This record gives sequence, structure tokens and C-alpha cells, in this order.
Amino acid sequence: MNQIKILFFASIRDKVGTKSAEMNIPNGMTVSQLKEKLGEQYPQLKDALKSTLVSVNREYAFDDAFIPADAELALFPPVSGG
Amino acid sequence: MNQIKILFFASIRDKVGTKSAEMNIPNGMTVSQLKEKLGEQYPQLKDALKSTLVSVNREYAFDDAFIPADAELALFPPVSGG
Amino acid sequence: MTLMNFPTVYSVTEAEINLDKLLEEITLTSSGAAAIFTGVVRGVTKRGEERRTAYLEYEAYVPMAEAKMKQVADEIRERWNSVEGIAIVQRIGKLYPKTPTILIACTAAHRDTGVFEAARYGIDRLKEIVPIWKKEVGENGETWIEGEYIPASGD
Amino acid sequence: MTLMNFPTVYSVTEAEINLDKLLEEITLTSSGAAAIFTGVVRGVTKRGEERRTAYLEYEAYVPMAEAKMKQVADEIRERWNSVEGIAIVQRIGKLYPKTPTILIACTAAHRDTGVFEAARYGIDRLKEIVPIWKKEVGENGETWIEGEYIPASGD
Repeated sequence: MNQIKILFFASIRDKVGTKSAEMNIPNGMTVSQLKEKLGEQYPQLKDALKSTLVSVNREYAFDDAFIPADAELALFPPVSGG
Repeated sequence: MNQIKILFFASIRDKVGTKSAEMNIPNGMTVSQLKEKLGEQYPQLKDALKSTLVSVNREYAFDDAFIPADAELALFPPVSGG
Repeated sequence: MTLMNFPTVYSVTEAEINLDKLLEEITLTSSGAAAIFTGVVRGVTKRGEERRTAYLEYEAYVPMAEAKMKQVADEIRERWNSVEGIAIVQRIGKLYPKTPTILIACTAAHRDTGVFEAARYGIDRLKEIVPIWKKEVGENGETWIEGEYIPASGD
Repeated sequence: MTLMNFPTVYSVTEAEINLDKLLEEITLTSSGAAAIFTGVVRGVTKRGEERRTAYLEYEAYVPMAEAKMKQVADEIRERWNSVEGIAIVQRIGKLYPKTPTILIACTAAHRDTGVFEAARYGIDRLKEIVPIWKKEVGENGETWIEGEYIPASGD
């Protein structure tokens, strides 16, 4: 098993109701598998997950990417700074 | 006769040796006629006069323009602000 | 915030943006030109349906945001080797109309070697990839503003 | 210095240029973007034969210079009706390397309706028609710097 930290920002944090979570995931899990798992854990996230961005260790990560050990992930909507 | 004031700036002022002069000129004198007259009065200006800009009442003025009564003229090199 | 041979200054901050100070930090003795862009909170927006904004509330994923600012600066330097100094600042927190919220500034020896284009590129990229979000508070309550850009590999 | 419905601020001054203050003066509640250009005294110039500058001494034909600044602002508004506020300042006197000497800033609701192009147009025009000159003092003594632009009818 692999322990990861997930940060939630902006509208995603509002939906989840918490700023961060720690999770144990199987080794070799991909970003899209994690999203699926999160959709089960937080059903209120399901509709938003399609357009949710994911970062792994502060770099954008895409569906097929494997999640490394002790990773810091973040889930957030498309950015709107400026 | 028409009394005018002429201001000199930058390298033109350095050549003339004064910041301004008052002059009496005939009515109906043009800018190019005035330049000729100034070339006689200030021989050290002669070479520079070809590239000297002239303003009349704070607007750029060109060779054929007539100089109005009580005008404020200025003679200066191409500008280099910034 | 980082200083290299050519200064690159970047930060996410709650403090007021000080243009004069930032310009000074990225001006070298060889610099003759600076192009600066700042974004400002609008109190009235007329594009689309007209609306009034009481304030914006900005939040950031700070360490990733600063890394992405650094990346935008690097991308600018790859594209315009005339650029000398670069400053990038995003202010976060509760910000009222007429307040500058973001700044990008680039210096170069002369104004005709890409310094305007570099600043323009910079603000466009910042708005695409830096993880910062704003919530608009106005007459219709609170609304998260969401961007449109979906990052791709290499962003 | 003039204030209209859309603010237009312009001056020739010996005082330090204050970017933050000028930006504030031209920011309306509808403004969301500002493009700013500043020129800075170079201590080292590498274009052409490399030379070092101890300082520049600026002089202006002040009333005509301010009239021409106003004209540049008017030309900007004719070309980009998206522009809201305009600030133009030229500092004169004895100015040392790294000192900002000229500023043009334009505000608009959004960054994609010409505000960068307006600032770029503005600095190019200022350098063509505003009667200001600088004398360079450096290792080779004093030299008047002369521009290349010859005004035509309408300038």
C-alpha cells in the first residue's frame, strides 16, 4: 500500500468539505483509478470530476500517470487567477 | 513688422549660445525665409539648420508656413526623449 | 522569490503589490525598457451580462503556484533571450475593486526586442497554468470563477 | 495634467516617477487590465559600439511637450476605444542609470482589446514628436543624443 496526501482547492474543496485528506492506495494506481475511487468516496464530486485537474507532486498529472509513493496530490477546477 | 520670440533648445541652443531671442521680421515671412535669416545672423547654425525642426506656437511648422504676428517659435534638433 | 544572474522574482503574497519596488528589483544597468502588465479587480464588468462585484476572494496552491510562475519565467527566457529581469506576483486574499491583483514585468535593453510580447505571453500563460482561483462576491451572492484552459503534458 | 471622464494624466516633471500612484489615477471601477511601459537610463549600452553612461541630462520644451503628450493620448483613444485611462510622464533633469525616465500606462476592462498595443503605440509616438532631448555624459565626454524622426504635417 501507498500512503498519499490529497489537497482540495476552490469549488472542489467546497464540495468535499475538507482541505485535505490522507489515503492509502494500492501501488501502481493511476490518476484515473484514483478519480474513480474518489467519486465513490465523495459522491457529491462525481459530476465535477470530469473537469477536475489533478496535480501529483505539484505537476499536472493526466489519467494514465501512476501515483508514486508518498505523493502530494491536489484536485482543483481549471485555474482562474489574474 | 512683426515681433516674434524664438526659443532654442539642446544642441541648437549650445550653438547659438542663448536660450531665446526676440526678433522683428517682415509680415508674411515664411519659416524657410526665417531659417535663411537666422543662418546669416548665426553662421555657426548654418550646417545644422537643414535638420533643425521648427515649431510655431507649439506646433511643428514646415518651410512654406507663414509666421503669424507675436508668434512663439522654437528651433531644435530631432527629439530624443524617452 | 529567486535571484539569478538575470533576476527572476516571483511570489504569491497577501501584501500590496509595489510596482516601483518590483521594477527596481529587475532593472539591471544594461536595462533600458520595461513592459509591465497588471490585472485589477473590476467593480463593474460589461462583457457578457453586466454585473457588479463587491470583492474577489483569491486562493492559491502556493508551492505549486510559485513553481508554475518560475516555469512561465523560464518559458519567457527560452522565447526572448533579450529579456533581462522578470517579476511575477499574484496577490491573494480578499481584494476590492481597483486593486492590482497580478503583475508581470519584463526588462530588456531596448523596447523593440520582444519585451512587450514577453509580458503579454507571460500574463496569458499565468492565467492558464498557475493554480490560483477566485470567488466573486456580488449582488448575486458568491460564485467561483473557473478558467477554461485544460493543461496538457508539459504544462 | 488633465482629468476627463476617462482620465488622461500627463506631465513633464523633475520628480521621481511613481508607478503605483499613476496606475491608481487611471484605474476606473470598470478597469481590469493595465499595460505600462517605462524607459530606464542604461549604464551600459551594447547595441552599436559598447559604451558606458554616467548620467543623462534631459531637457524639454515643456508647454509644447505637454501638448504633444495630450496629442499622443488623443491618437491612442482614436485607435483603441477600449482604452479607459492613460498616463504619460517624462522625467527631466540629471538622471542616473537604472532610473525610470518615461512612463506610459493604459488601462482597459480586459487585456485582449488592445491595451498592450496602445501602450506600444504610445511610447513609439512619444519618442517621435514630444520635444525633449537628452545629453549623454560618459567616458567620452558629453554628447547630445538626436532622434531620427522628422515630423510631418499633422504631427
